[in-house]
Amino acid sequence: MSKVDLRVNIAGVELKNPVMTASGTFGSGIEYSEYVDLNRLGAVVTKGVANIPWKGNASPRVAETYGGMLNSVGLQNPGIEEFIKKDIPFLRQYDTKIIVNIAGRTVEDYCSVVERLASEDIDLLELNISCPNVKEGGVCFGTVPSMVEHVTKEVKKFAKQPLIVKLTPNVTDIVEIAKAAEAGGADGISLINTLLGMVIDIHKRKPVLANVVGGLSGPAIKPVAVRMVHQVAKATKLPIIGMGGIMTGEDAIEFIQAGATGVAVGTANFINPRATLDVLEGIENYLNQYGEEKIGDVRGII
Amino acid sequence: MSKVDLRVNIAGVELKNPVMTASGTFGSGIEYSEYVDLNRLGAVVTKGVANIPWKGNASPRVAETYGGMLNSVGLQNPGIEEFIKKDIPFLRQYDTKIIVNIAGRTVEDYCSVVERLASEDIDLLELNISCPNVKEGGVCFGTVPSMVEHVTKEVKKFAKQPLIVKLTPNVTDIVEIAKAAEAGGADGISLINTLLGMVIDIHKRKPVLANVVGGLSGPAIKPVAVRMVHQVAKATKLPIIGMGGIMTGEDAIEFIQAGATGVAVGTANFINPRATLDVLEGIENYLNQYGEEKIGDVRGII
Amino acid sequence: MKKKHIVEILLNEEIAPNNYRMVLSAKEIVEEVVAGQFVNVYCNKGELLLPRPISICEVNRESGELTLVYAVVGKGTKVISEMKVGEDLQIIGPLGRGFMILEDEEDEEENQENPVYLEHLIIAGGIGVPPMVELVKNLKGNVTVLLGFRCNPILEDIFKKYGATVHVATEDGSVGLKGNVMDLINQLKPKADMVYSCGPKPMLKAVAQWSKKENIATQISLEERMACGIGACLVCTCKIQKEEETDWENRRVCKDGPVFWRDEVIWDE
Amino acid sequence: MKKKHIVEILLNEEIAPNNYRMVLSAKEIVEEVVAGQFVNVYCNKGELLLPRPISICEVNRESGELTLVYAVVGKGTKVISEMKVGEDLQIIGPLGRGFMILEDEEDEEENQENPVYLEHLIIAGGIGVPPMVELVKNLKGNVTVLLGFRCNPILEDIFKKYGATVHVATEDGSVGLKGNVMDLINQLKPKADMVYSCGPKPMLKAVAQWSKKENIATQISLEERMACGIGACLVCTCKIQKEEETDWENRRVCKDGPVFWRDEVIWDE
Ligand SMILES: Cc1cc2nc3c(=O)[nH]c(=O)nc-3n(C[C@H](O)[C@H](O)[C@H](O)COP(=O)(O)OP(=O)(O)OC[C@H]3O[C@@H](n4cnc5c(N)ncnc54)[C@H](O)[C@@H]3O)c2cc1C
Ligand SMILES: Cc1cc2nc3c(=O)[nH]c(=O)nc-3n(C[C@H](O)[C@H](O)[C@H](O)COP(=O)(O)OP(=O)(O)OC[C@H]3O[C@@H](n4cnc5c(N)ncnc54)[C@H](O)[C@@H]3O)c2cc1C
Ligand SMILES: Cc1cc2nc3c(=O)[nH]c(=O)nc-3n(C[C@H](O)[C@H](O)[C@H](O)COP(=O)(O)O)c2cc1C
Ligand SMILES: Cc1cc2nc3c(=O)[nH]c(=O)nc-3n(C[C@H](O)[C@H](O)[C@H](O)COP(=O)(O)O)c2cc1C
Ligand code: FES
Ligand code: FES
Repeated sequence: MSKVDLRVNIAGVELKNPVMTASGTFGSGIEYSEYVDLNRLGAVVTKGVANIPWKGNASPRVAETYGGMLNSVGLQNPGIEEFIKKDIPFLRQYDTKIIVNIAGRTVEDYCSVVERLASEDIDLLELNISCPNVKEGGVCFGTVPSMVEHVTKEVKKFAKQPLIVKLTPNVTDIVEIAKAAEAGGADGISLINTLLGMVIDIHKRKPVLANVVGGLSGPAIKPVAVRMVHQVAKATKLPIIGMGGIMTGEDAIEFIQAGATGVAVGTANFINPRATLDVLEGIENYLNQYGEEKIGDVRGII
Repeated sequence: MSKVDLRVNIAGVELKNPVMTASGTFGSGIEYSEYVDLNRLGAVVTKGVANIPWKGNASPRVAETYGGMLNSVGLQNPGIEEFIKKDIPFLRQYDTKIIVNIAGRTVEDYCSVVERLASEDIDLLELNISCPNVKEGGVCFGTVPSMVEHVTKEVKKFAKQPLIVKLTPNVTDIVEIAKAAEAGGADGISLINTLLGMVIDIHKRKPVLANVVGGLSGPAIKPVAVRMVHQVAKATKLPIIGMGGIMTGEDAIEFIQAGATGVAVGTANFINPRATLDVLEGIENYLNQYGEEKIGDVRGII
Repeated sequence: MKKKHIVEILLNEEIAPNNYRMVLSAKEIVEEVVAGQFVNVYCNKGELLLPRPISICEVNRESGELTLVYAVVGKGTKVISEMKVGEDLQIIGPLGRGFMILEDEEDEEENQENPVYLEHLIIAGGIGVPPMVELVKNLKGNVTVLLGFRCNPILEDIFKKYGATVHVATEDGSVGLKGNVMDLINQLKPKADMVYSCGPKPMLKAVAQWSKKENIATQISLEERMACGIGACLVCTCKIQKEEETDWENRRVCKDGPVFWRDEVIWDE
Repeated sequence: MKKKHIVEILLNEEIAPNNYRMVLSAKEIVEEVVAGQFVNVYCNKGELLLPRPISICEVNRESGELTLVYAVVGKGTKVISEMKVGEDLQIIGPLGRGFMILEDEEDEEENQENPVYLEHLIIAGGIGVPPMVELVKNLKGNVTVLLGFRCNPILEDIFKKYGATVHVATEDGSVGLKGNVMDLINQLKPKADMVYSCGPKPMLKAVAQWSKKENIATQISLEERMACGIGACLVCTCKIQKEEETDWENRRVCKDGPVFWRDEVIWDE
């Protein structure tokens, strides 16, 4: 097997390969490091962190669905100070890039986390704008183009690392949203976050999730994710991190052919703790099978 | 097994039970009548019909996905005249309600089909507003509240049968869309139509569908459908026909508990030609198991 | 009422690399089979919802056995290939419109002294070969069979057993002529009253061009991705010339086909 | 590196209506097991993605056998119950923090003449019973076991075999006392130094109230819906009292539990 060049460049940061973890499914890698050599990953994307600790939603927070799952963790996190104390030093032991996913309830929340991270040794920021904007009556930041542009622009003022904006798929026109992020100064786009869904326990006659609704992830949503990556790749110049149901190297290649530079593995970790490495090896196999020399040669060819 | 009262009333039309077919998955019942006694169905919802014949998209028109499928039939149909000649007389042989699903590229298209149907012996109209509006640059009718209200209002002027408006899930706020349909005078709401998706054949390096993108249906999308039915049931007074991934009676009960009056079975027919009847029997079993006397007693209880 | 049949697997063996022969105990199905029809096979795996269309290779009306021959090309056929003898398989069928056999029994009765049988030419490639077995069994005249494969030929012997003259081409030259069925045609210059063809689209197109030039009536079996398999969902359409018109229409491969007359088919691309 | 293990099923039998005992050949796993830990069982069915957490009922370090006892309550446990002897099962584990056994070997060494063993009281209900088997095997003092079931008791004999005094209650009165474990407690008025409890939430809450009143240290094993099972995804949290604070925090049942001290647990609803 000849050596394929798997390196990718995301907003000026070079990753040894395109495979990363999807935020919230991998913690900061501490638990999965017992199953996976983190040195082999292109990047670890950490669980969303806010300026102060969040308790998240009540349990149950998970419901299984056909080919997928719903979660309603509600962005439980220990707050940025605890995160900086514990998680960054842990990850810095490894030769992998660190992408910190950021949650917030107001523009100021986001800015304060990003400002706090400016002096930290991390590689990229990923802004999760699927959060409710408390000042705008709880409407999701990521669903209104003007809010997307505004929050991106404000956060950029404080950002020392390149800023990836992570989009929610629960919108009429993903291209319009991606363009708003680009106009706000985003250095890259991640997509997709989860689709809003609900499962009812018909025997108990109540929703399975304490929070009633939750985010749908897993292979069930992959066709929606591939479509959105393809649309956004055609409409903006920004590098894209694609995710949504990636279980195998072939799934990852689908996203890359649709135009993604990086790929993130989320729900698949729960089904197979070694999923990230299986995806990586599957990508290598595909490229070898077709005698490709570098991963860039199959990117965005659709 | 005691006899449960399964009758439901949709916009003044009484169905013997809530189980119907999802438009486009069952033709006009001619083919499936070899597998299913149509007399047992609450209603047959026919394939979308336009004012003139449409050829639809090029093949391949189908791609399998994890727990679902994409289709890009593109509303191929023989036009309203042929439909009236052949399909209505066929269905009228059976003791089941006829719901005619209507496609159009302009408001006038829709109106002319509805006007033509005014004198026909059918029970309900289902307006598929997931079609591109050619006069508005191809933007989907169902994604813009003002267009939804306008097309509903115009069509109502010609409608002699109650009008159900069928919504697309590819929107930021389904409640806003449902309210627009209600404001336009809709007598009921069907949801959901398919989610927009894409599948790439990574070996051939091209999209599987000739049309590139298609509509995602099947159990993969059920959580999104249940969530939307629940949201709309809370926000409007209109009766709802719920669909999206219904495979079993338990799935149907989930929609009914979420607030649906009727339920439609689509993709499941392809996996099991008898799916409609299995769903019906599953609903009966559930109600018997809990000693319910009528289906209305479990409707909208979430 | 028709229904989904649950049939027992009697045999499921690899007959060539990645090619399998499956024999099913399917009494209720074999009765009405016409050569060229297919069944829809359900994979019984939660994530793979759609049935797989597989041509009926052969039926035995006495024993009730139905034979399928299939290649493993993707997830569904892989799952099917891993099923074990004794397990149940879910199928619907027979489906579609098979080959027309013009020498019907009335002809024979009318011309009892001197029945006129046709000269038949079967041209099949790869996984288009299996449905031709049942066809050969039902043809009464002389049958010549031209088979093309990438490398490993299948079913050659069975055509011989049923009395056909068989010629094989392989792309790698490992068996028979090195080349494809068009090379066989160019070499053999066959004559016939009726051509039956099934295989990859480029092959079908070439066969159609040749037989049109030779002015031989030709039946062509098409393939398209399917969902319902019974004509209700309209996902499996192909472009067909409308009768008495210059316009075309989309017809269903699963119900109006898979076998069409050559002159109906519009070859795009 | 830890990994997903592929282990052979040695036994999978119904021991009571809808209750199954499964024995696995799992040498690599049994080594490190602590009573009260669990494994995550993958269903290997495409539409059911998440693993099912099942407590370790018993391990045999010599033979490498691992026993699970589970009830069929939904789709996943149904699939697992249909798996056959000889088939492979995918699992990860052992997972979580099991029961603390305070009589450790140092105690024994220090008080060799007169080792002080505790008086143990195990209170378990329904499908909370299985993990108590491995616990009983590892306790040195006197063990009293109170078991509650809706109807069909399971594992009663095995507790006796390992020397415990067993009392059973069934809701339908078919075996033992008619009622639940709280009725057993009211009747027997047991004394103990340590209570271990696992079962449905209302039962755990009642046990906790009683043992608090009696002032007996108590370990409680909680259940919550899970995804990763290893502490990374935060879907399985329960409310836990923060040390030295009036505030609470969400802790992971899969990693910080499933066993918690009674006084840590906050009972909502
Ligand atoms: C009328 C008809 C008769 C056929 N007869 C045979 C036969 O006798 N032997 C045989 O080996 N093959 C036959 N095929 C092709 C066979 O249906 C496909 O090879 C098979 O569906 C592939 O399934 P898969 O899951 O392995 O592939 P995947 O690529 O994983 O399948 C994904 C989806 O695409 C569909 N699909 C993929 N390739 C084809 C194809 N070539 N034609 C139709 N659908 C496809 C599948 O059914 C499935 O829905 C026939 C096809 C048709 C339409
Ligand atoms: C730490 C722990 C130990 C357990 N030990 C045992 C045991 O030894 N024996 C036993 O029979 N059961 C045990 N359970 C409960 C067992 O996990 C569930 O009964 C099982 O997951 C149900 O799966 P299902 O697919 O049959 O049900 P479904 O309702 O179809 O499952 C749907 C989803 O909900 C989850 N789920 C449903 N019920 C529960 C539940 N009670 N707890 C956690 N998740 C649930 C499933 O894992 C799955 O993700 C334990 C649970 C936990 C958390
Ligand atoms: C349990 C869970 C927690 C998640 N938490 C976050 C989060 O904190 N921030 C975020 O941006 N996305 C979060 N996500 C979304 C994932 O990062 C990812 O976008 C989504 O799950 C789709 O990918 P998948 O199908 O591979 O899981 C979470 C997803 C899951 C399943
Ligand atoms: C092959 C196919 C064709 C369809 N055609 C139509 C149509 O003509 N009009 C319409 O309103 N919906 C159409 N739909 C959408 C279905 O009616 C239904 O809303 C959707 O498939 C979700 O239900 P399901 O998951 O049960 O299939 C079609 C769906 C499929 C799969
Ligand atoms: S597959 Fe449904 S019409 Fe042919
Ligand atoms: S199940 Fe993932 S943290 Fe417990």
